[in-house]
Amino acid sequence: MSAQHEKKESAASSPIVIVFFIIGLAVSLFVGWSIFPKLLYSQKKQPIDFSHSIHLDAVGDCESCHFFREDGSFSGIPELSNCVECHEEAQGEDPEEIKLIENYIEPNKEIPWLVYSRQPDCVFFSHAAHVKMGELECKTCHGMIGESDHVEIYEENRITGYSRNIWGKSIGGFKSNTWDRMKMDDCAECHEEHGTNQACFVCHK
Amino acid sequence: MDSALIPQGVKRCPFPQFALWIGFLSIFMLWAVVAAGVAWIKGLNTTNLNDYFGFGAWITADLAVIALGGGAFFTGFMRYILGIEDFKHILNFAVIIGFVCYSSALVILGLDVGQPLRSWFIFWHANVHSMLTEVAFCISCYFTVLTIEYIPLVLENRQLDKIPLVHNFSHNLHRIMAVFAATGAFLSFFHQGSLGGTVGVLFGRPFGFREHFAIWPTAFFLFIISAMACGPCFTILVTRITELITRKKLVKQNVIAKLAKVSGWLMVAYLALKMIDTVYWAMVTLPNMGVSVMDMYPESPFTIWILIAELGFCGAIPAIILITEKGRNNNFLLVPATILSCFGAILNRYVMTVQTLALPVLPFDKFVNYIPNWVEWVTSLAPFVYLALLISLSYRYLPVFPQEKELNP
Amino acid sequence: MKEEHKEGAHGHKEKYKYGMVIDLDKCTGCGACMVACMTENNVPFRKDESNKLVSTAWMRVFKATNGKSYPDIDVCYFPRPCMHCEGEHGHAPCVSVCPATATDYNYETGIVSQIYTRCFGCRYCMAACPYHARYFNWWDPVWPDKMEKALSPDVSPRMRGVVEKCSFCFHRFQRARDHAYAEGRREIREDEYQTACTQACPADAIIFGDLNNPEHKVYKLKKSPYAFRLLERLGTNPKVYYLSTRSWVRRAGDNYLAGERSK
Amino acid sequence: MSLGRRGFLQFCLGAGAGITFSPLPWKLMDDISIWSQTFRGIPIEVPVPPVGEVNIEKSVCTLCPGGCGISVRKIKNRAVKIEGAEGHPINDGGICILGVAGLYQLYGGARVKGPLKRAGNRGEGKWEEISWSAAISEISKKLSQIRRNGSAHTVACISGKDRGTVPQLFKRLLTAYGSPNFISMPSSEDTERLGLKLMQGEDASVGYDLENARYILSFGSGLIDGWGSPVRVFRANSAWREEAVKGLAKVVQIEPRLSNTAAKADRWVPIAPGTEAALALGFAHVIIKERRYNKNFVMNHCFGFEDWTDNSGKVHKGLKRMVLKDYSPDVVSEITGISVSKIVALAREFARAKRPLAVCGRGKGSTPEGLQEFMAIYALNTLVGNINKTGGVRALPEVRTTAWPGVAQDAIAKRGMNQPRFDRAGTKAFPVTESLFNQLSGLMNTGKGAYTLSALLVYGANPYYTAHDKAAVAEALDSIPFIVSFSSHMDETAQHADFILPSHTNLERYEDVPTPAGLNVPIIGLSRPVVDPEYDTKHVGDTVIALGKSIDGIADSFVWDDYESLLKETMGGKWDTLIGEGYWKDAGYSPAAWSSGFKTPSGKFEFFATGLYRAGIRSHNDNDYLPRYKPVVLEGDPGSYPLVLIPIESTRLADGAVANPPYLTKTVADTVLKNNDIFVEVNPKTAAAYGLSEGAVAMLKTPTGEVKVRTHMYEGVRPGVVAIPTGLGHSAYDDYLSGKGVNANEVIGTVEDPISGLDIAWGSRASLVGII
Amino acid sequence: MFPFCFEWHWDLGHMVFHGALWYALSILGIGLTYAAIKSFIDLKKGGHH
Repeated sequence: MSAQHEKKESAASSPIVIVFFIIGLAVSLFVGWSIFPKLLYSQKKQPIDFSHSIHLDAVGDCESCHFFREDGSFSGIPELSNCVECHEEAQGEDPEEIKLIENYIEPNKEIPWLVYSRQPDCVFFSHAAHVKMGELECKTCHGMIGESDHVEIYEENRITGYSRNIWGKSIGGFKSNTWDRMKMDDCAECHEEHGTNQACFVCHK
Repeated sequence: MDSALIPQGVKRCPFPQFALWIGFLSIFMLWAVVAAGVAWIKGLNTTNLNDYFGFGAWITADLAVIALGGGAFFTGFMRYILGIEDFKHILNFAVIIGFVCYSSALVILGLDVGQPLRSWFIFWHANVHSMLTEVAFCISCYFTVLTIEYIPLVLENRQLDKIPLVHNFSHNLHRIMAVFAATGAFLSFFHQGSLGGTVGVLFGRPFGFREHFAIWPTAFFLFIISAMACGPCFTILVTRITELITRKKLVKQNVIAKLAKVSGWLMVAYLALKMIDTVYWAMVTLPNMGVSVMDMYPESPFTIWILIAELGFCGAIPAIILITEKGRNNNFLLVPATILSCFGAILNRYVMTVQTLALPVLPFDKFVNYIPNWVEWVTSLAPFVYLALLISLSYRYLPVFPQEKELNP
Repeated sequence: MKEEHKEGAHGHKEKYKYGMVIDLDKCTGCGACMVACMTENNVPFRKDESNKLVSTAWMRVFKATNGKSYPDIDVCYFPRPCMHCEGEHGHAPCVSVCPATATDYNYETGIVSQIYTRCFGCRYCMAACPYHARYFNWWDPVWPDKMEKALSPDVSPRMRGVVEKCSFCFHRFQRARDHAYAEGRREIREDEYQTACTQACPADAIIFGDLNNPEHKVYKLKKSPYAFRLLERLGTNPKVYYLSTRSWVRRAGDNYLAGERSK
Repeated sequence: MSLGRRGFLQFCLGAGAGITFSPLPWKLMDDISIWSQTFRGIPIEVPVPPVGEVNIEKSVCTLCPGGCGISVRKIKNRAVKIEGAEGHPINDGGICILGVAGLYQLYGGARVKGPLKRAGNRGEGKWEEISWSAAISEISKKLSQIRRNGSAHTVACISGKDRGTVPQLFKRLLTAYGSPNFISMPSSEDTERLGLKLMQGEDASVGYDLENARYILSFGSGLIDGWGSPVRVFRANSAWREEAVKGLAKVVQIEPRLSNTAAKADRWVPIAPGTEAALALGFAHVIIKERRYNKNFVMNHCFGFEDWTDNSGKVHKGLKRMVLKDYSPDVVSEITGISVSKIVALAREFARAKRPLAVCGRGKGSTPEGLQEFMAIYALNTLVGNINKTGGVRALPEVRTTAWPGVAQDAIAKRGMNQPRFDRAGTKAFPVTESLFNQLSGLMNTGKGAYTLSALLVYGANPYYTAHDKAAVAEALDSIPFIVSFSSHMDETAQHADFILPSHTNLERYEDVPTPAGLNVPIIGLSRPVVDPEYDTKHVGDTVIALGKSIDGIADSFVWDDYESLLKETMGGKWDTLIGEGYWKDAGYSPAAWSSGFKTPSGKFEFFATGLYRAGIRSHNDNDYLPRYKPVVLEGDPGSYPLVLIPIESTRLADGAVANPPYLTKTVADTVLKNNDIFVEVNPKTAAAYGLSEGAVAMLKTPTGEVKVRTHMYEGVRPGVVAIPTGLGHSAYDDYLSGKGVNANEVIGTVEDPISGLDIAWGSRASLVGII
Repeated sequence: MFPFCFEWHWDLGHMVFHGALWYALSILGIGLTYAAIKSFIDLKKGGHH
């Protein structure tokens, strides 16, 4: 090796080069934590800006709209017929309510709600087991949605097609509340804690 | 044209001739790539596999190439762990063969699964009780070892070696190669065994099932020994073929003879154990399941002749040749013996997989046969073309045979 | 009353042990169980299903003969669902070999599960199963015209390249359990959980229930002198029992050496 | 090394480190992993069935005449599963293979999606879509024109069955229009009703009390191969099996092939094909000779057992004399190939048994048997006195419903109705028969018909496929210039129609289901709409009413607004029960006591069918009025056709007007169908004699036609017999059915029963020649 | 594969299997890292073999 080479080698280890490392680190961290989630999720607005809090005040509990059927199955998101029960005629002047009546109730079209908690087809989830038998509260999994005034933007993962709420709003996948994430690990964690059956078929179909 | 890349002091054929040869091999490889593409894109309905023969040519090929590639780990084991220095003259070559065999095995395994994109589940969601998990882990780890063993050889290429860092790296790898070799040997012993175990544990399949020692079925141990026996044979065979094609002596006869001798005695040991195993299986295991040994050899091609061919023609005969001094030193006996031994290994792997599945276990079930289709044939035979390709390239550009200069002054 | 939560030898909680008894004297080989199963479990069909080696039928009806010549020949049909082998302590032939834990023995129900999204199609389980109860999806499932409308949401349709098999209609267990939970019960009654084939069988040849529960029909039937299981000698410990008063049929259920006596 | 290169390297290192500590690779890995489980957005994405509220709808299956109750599981508006209705008197929760696959009839292929008018040549498959109103107006215009021309009687209707409101509506349409030519597709029920009318004097169908019978002598009836109401027979069979273990029941199956029924029976009697009547009379011989018959019943309630003298003083032969003379076990053994000792033993067993029952109707009963053959087998029941007894036979009357207002016939209608039926049923040739589909092709193809037919309506039938001697039938029907099909599916007949007015499928419509063949109690089932119509189809009843209202001069007979109100009105007081339960059962029904007599002229059960004489059938041979065995003379000489071909009817192949759904085809063994090749069964001995091996390709030739088949060796077939599966060989429908195998009806010709004129071909002479 | 995975059990099978696996992987990893670092150091030292 030539002497010139040797010189450059020493220059290479100088702090200037470290700057490149730091730049690389900073750029990639920024891309990974900030730009990537924006690219990964598409933003979709719900058809109607629904206020849970107003409705909760009016009807009193979750189960009035999200009810169990006689066979033990869970109704999930209410159908249009539930809305019609109260909103056959406009009750006020809220533009969202007018939207509901004009766009859905009058043409008798189901509202294409985007479901934050929709799981893949391979998942079997029994509300009866958790709510009726396990006596879990709605918020344990669904959080404070019942108290919200507006429905949040639905963020759809462009690769999987599932809502961001499944992986959790935190792109790092960290969680501080039980309702922050809805991944298999979260189910397993709770089942483990409660000594519930861990066999695959319990949660899969 | 490419003389700058060719190791110093050796003679190689003119480049156009070489290019023609490589081109010829590449056509075959391309065919195999097309076949693999068909299977991957259109799915496994493009093969002749079916619900009765979930395993077929591909698993046979997998098991066979891994057995034949056993020369790498076993030569390395003898060179580094047992310290038999002679084998360093053939170790490079054994490593190349091993590398080809294991990379082929991984590709074929990738072909053989229905959802290749999910094949990493075998690691991520591993079921530690499954022999296949063990196989997958060990093969991929051992493939890493082989890559590590192969890299220094690549780096010894005349031009690469000129780069100081590369030179250092290859040197340092060489220095600790014994550690890698030891790890590789450890892994190899296990997965060769586990391959036998995959079939040996199938207690629903009387043909394949074997009684257990500790947690392993006897097939586990038999597979290890048979791989140790036939691996070196394949190394010898490929060496002889390379010598034939290059019209050069590349490895000294004493090295070959030593390897042949080891292989021969291992074959003897294998045959003895296999006999005991077979007799026990026939006399104890099978009757307990309500079947007789002749029930296991019902219809062509699975008649008792397949057993005689495996243990007699492809077992006892080569073993006798290899353990006799005259036999292993006479090329006209040695080469056929290695061929028979390798064929025996392939036959054994075929029998253990396909025949195990071919025999109806339900008394009211029908016997059905299975013949691979072109997709399976082409991809299963591709490793041999791939081997020729990689050997051609390595032989031309890398110092594979340490004794070549000495033998071809 | 049934014994609550039996502790198995292996220390797992055994709540139920679901199994089947199939009366081969009643079975007519009509095939209703096969189709009931297919329509219940979203099993697809192709234009040519005559190659039985690649044709999926979780419940498959085998035909056995006594091997005699005219006019002494006799025929018997063997409906073959997944046997949900228990092996020794849940060591079913297929469960122990699955490299990716895609199939699993559930100690609570005795059912061997298969999770399609976990399976990557190595087919080792198929090699392990002596009953050919496991099927590989060689093709992408395609339903003609509007047949997709007939798909049940209780069972996931399977993609190409994975193995599938009978689940004892586990989704019906889930359904029954949900119903029980909604009524505040933990126990599931015998009639609440029945497989599709059992329910459909026009000959009432298939009986399903908890093998551990003395109040269930299967409990008594499995103890019949005419009861046997397929390939019992292999140690698969299956949970499907067969009944036949014909001795050659009982002998056809397992392998015997010439001259050996069968049960 | 330059600073740039170094810097770049450092940058990359930093970027690598940063990326590793960002969610990017891990999240991507997770998402791609999920994607690899759904393949969203690429062609191999699997469907995700939507969830929703579950609804169970009860109905009655009409895919076969069995009348089983079904409960359809629905998710919102999608029907996802058909199950047997628990507690239904016919099937109590069980369901047959065809019924459970019924959703394919609704959602599957080959549906006719709206009214079609032929655009190209007949059968070319070119159609023009047309509106319902235009279609009905065009058809009624055409029919009005025919009517105006004075040829109303040349319009015919082929219906799958003749009972129930829909067939009756068609019949009414023709009556008002002026045509006597309402033709229903034949089945063994036709012969049985005829026989019952003659012997017991009742217009009823035979009810077999299978559930309570304990010794079942089946003369080739495929009891568990789809005979009668299949699920009901399966259940009865299971009861027999339970009793048989205790030695309390026994089933004897008399059949040339070891069918599933034979395999499940306690004894299989492999008989020479077509000689069942001889065996029955052989049994009668033993029973009479050994005086094992029920003396009370035979002596006090039967006519024609002993010789008798008519008003003119002529002595007529009775059953006893004829049987003792003609049907000794030696003779019968010669005919049937069954040993004398076996005949005697079986006869004794039958006579001695508690609640014995002889059953007839070959296979599924889709082909009528000879009238005298039925009488012979039925006579066995009479001899042992199990008529109107538990576990015996009985005449089951039609359930009474509200009668429709009379048809307002104008002069044209009256003139038309006075014309003889084209098929000669009820004419001098065949005075006792109601409908003779099988006569059509002969009369039309030879031009011997009394007139030519100018229009044809087809509903619930697929004669282009299901009729024996398919080619002749196709030739005959093709000569009718105007054909209207009411089929829901593009079947073979619809393919040859000029108009298709598609009707709703069974899951989309109301319909009453009359008592199925062979049932032991009178019952009506109600099939009702479970889902909204999938396509632009219409209830066939509504279509007929619409036609009736728009054809000139007959509107007065069609006063109903729609079919539903008609049905409601017809069912009257039963409607509420039908809606609630899905069926109405005559709970008070019990068979009449012997003492109340029979409705025959003699007031007794008639072994000697005087009804035939009264209907105008004159013969000097008394045997022609008695139960007897008259060999069916099959076409072709035994030299060129040394083998006998018989059909194999199985539950796994629907061979009637309802085509086989793919789920059923999937269950068919590869020894029946492999790729597109059909397998015929032959005994290995027969195969060896003709040099055929397993799977060998051969030509199956009969006087009717020849088809390419493969051979399957089966020890369960009588040597000298070839057995061919039915239900395959469709040329219509979709790729899941069309082109698979061959249609057995291509090689089975017709054989006319001398008295009834019905086609009683149970097989054919045949040869099997290997193709090298 | 990792102790934090859902399927992980602290039983003998997992410990033996994964023990062996991680042992082998560590040796390979450490060996390679060692060789790489050593090469750099050698290079810096100007060592030339």
